[in-house]
Amino acid sequence: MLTARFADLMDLGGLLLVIPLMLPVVGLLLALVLRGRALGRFALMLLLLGLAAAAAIAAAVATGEDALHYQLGGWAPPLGVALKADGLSAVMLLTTAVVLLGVGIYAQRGFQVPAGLPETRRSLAFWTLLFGIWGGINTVFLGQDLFTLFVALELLTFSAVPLVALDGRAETLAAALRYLLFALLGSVLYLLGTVLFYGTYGTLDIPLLADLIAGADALPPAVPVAAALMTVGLLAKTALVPLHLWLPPAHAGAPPAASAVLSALVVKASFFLILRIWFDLMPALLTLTAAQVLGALGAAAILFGNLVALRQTRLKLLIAYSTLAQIGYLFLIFPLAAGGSSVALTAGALQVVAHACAKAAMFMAAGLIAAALGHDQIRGLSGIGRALPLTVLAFGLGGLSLIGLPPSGGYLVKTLLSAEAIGTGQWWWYLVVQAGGLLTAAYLFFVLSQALSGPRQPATPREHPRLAQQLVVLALALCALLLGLLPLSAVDLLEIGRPAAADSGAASALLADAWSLDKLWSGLWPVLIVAALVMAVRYRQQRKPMEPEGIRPAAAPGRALDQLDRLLRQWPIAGLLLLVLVAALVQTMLVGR
Amino acid sequence: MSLALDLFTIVAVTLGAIFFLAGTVGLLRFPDTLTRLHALTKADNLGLGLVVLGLLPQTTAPLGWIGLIAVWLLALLSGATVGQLLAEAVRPPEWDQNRTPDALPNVPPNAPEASSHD
Amino acid sequence: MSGTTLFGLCAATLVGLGLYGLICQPGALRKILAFNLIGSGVFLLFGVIAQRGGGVLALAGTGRDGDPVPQALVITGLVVAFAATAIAVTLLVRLAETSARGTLEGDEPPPQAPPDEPRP
Amino acid sequence: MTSALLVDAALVLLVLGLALWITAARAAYGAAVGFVAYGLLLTIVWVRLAAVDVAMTEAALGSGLTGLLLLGAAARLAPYEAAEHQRRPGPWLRVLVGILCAAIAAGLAAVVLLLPDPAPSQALAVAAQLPATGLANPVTGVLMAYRAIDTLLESVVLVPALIGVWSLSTEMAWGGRPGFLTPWRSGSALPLLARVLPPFGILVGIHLVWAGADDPGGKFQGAAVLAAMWILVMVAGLREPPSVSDRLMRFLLIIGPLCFIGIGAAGIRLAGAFLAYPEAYAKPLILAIEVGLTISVTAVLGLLLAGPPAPEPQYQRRSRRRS
Repeated sequence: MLTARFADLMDLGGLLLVIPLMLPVVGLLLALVLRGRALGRFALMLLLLGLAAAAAIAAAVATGEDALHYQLGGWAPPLGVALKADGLSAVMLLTTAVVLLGVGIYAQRGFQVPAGLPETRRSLAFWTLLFGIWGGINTVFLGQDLFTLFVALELLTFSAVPLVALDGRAETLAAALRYLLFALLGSVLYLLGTVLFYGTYGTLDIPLLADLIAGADALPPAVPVAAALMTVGLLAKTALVPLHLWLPPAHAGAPPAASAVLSALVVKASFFLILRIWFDLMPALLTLTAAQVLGALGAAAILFGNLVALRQTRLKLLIAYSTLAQIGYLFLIFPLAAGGSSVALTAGALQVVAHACAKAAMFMAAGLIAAALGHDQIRGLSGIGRALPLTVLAFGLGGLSLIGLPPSGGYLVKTLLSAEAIGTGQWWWYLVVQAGGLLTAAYLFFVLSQALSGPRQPATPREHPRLAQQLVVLALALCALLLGLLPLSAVDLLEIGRPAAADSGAASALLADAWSLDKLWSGLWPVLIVAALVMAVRYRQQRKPMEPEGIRPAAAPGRALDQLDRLLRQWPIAGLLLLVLVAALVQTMLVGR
Repeated sequence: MSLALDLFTIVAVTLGAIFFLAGTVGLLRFPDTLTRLHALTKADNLGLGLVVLGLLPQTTAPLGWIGLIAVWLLALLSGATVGQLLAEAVRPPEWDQNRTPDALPNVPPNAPEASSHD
Repeated sequence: MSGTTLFGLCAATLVGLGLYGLICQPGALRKILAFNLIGSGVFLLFGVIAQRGGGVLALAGTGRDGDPVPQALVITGLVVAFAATAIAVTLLVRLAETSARGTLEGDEPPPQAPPDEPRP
Repeated sequence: MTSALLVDAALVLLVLGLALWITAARAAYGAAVGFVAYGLLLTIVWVRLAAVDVAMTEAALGSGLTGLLLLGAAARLAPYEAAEHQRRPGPWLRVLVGILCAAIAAGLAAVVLLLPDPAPSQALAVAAQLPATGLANPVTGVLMAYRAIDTLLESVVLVPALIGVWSLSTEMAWGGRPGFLTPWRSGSALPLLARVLPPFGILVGIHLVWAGADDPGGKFQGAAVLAAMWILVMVAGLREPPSVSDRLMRFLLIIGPLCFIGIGAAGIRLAGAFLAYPEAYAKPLILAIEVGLTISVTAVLGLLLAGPPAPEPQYQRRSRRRS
């Protein structure tokens, strides 16, 4: 019966795209009226329906070998708004549905309504805002009109900001306000770019604009300026390194279920729009030096984010800085895609999927550990390995995917990025990718060695998490870890609906021979060396008394790094860097024309 | 006939503008808030009344007139209310009616009877 | 140099002024005001383009002025900007009540004492 | 022609002067007052740009309700303002940011000057297909028919904004009444205004919604006026703001968007596409949606201004402090 239901769901064709748009919105509205106790189950039921719809869309796109289109209200694009689900957005919808289902199951316990009360602030706020985030993200993945995407981004931001301050502590309120103001600065710059596009071409529909821009021989100056403003606005919302001031306190301060959604999904929505602008709207941008600027920022993010993560003493802040680093990988694809090959874009999409699953699992695992221990100091993690074996295992597996060890999704991404870097002769990106993997391995093994070391205090957790929570965290971590075992046709799904790239199918070819033994070993031995190094450092530390700092206790560069991070996270400095970035991108885009 | 109406409009609107000018000069020149309130609420409302009166011939018959007069009445209502609220906010304490007479320091004899009844 | 172009230049100046206020003003309420300035500047640009686009209509003799699409976008944008200001102001008032300050700085996590993590 | 240019130039100078005042004023309260005046001047600029619908929205929402929010916040944050000044960034940093902002503004001005003057516009396409929607006001046609998804998403965006404001209260305060609009302490002027003005305001609000189909007006402008009247009544202390867990208020909040989605979904069957209206009774359907949206947007705007639920009734706390 289910397959019949699934079949007629698929032959809805374009109308199928309306379901992921309207399901979360209806859920958001009904959750407001529904009495608190049934809210959690109602949310789970809708999340399951959403997963089915996303799967149907992916199946329809895969079988139809073409993107799904739908004109809302029946009006043709220049006047009306169109929806489109190509391979890329279908995979993103599927990832969002899977991660949100995991978070929904995980949050059943934390946000349930106690028996006596009809409703509580935390449960109503969490579930309605979760629906808001889901609705915003689905619209970002499906929308084809620049202004509709702006409203979707605002729906996403207004749903994400209150989640950061859900606990009401003073520093989370400050983190939420800083996140909101910086995100608003980003969306205003995005809107500025939108108005310039409309002023130049009279339409806001991405395919139409792309044809007009491709057709025009000499682009008016308004177009590169608009693209630069929109890109910087979206960089501010994606928290790429010079503009990352709001991410660490916001993601570390939020409740675990919320920080999982924030890190895994919310940050990726604005990145997805950068993909739409650079790959769909103005592919000519990729060949300019502006793409190198984005690549350089990505490399800086990888190195800086990982190094500062090494310095962290709190588990959640460590994971937040690791998010900064992993976002850096997403921006390496711009310089690598200059040659017009679709491999880089496939690598970017795989990185989004792998990081979403792994990071959601790690944040939720950290939440369980913090609840069990009462704090999330890395120094105090000893003994948790025995108390919560499943959770620590999930945390480790998620970390392995971030490092990029086979058979994880991260390994696929590193293989594609390295092959593309060598192929296009930009070997320095290859070095950055490998260095990032090793640094990630360093702090992950440090955390794991702490967690698995002997129990300093009795391992009776203050509050034992439910088995369902641990299992869902493990499931998400396994999703990230076993992404490499997916059939290669799933990788080709990403290229459906894209303009016919010169080497379509090259990505799956590269991945096919990624499993040869020497490749596996060449990826593994550096990580083993780093593991040995960390063990040595841990052993030396155990004999000496405890130092508050992270791994390198008294290293001068460590403190300098902390000061640099604190400097970069001051509001005026970040604002200045944003303006410098706007000037740099405009200059490179105008000159490069 | 229309010349007379246009002439009437010019005269009335100019008079209105003069009253606005008087109100603004009052705002700038008067010493404290209470006197400035007088200048604003009195002069500007009369000025607006004259301008509305002057514009009446220029608009279409019933609806235009009703619209303009409604603008004027609303301005009167909001001016009066805001005047009251501002006056309450800045009213000097010695005008409180329930204070004993000898406690009133050098209050000018013709101080207005404060109608406070909170 | 028509009036519409004048408003376009005014909009560009507003955006520059608002950006300066948003970055340099220490008080968070002043940043919210600056954000509203930039927003009104951007919407003014929409209006300038709507007015310029409207000329086509005047030629077509329908008498209605301005291109309705940017005007509709501005109305939607104004409501979204109001919602943003409402959340930002409420967050700021709550922040001021709990930690007695109206600025964004000083948000380092509490000192190393392990925070008592509430339930996940 | 030059007299029109002079008026525009004077208007622009006034607007920029007020914008400078808002950025440079010492006290946040002065800047907020300047912002309200700035909003009203912008309304005149929008009338000069022949966008009357936008002028109304700017006046009611942009300067009116936003001004009320900012004035309330400025009053509450006044005690913390002294500490702000020594947190100002260093002079060199301010100069650098100033130069960069000036460069961006100059670049933007140059780009605006280079934009094609008869800008490419969809005015003709909108005018051509407007009869199909049964409306005469093209802006309402764009909002309700061509780009109906934007209006739907935007009326939905207000719900998480409200949930965000409500979630900023304490756990024990949940179920209480919003506390930002503390009633005015004394005097009879405000209660009088709150008894005389609302009937007139409600009439104007409803007229705006009804006239929106054919003439400038519409649901957001009407909802803003109706919300202003509701807030006036609450500030004057005649009515208490509804408690957060009041079921009727929750239903009113979602009636508009749900009605929009319902009619949109019916459009799949009747008019072949989601958010499409069957040509025969497009106008009544659109008006039904507009009425529903007006109710919901009025409720949301009023509650956004009423603020998060307060632990115990505000006026008792205020009266205790005063006596």
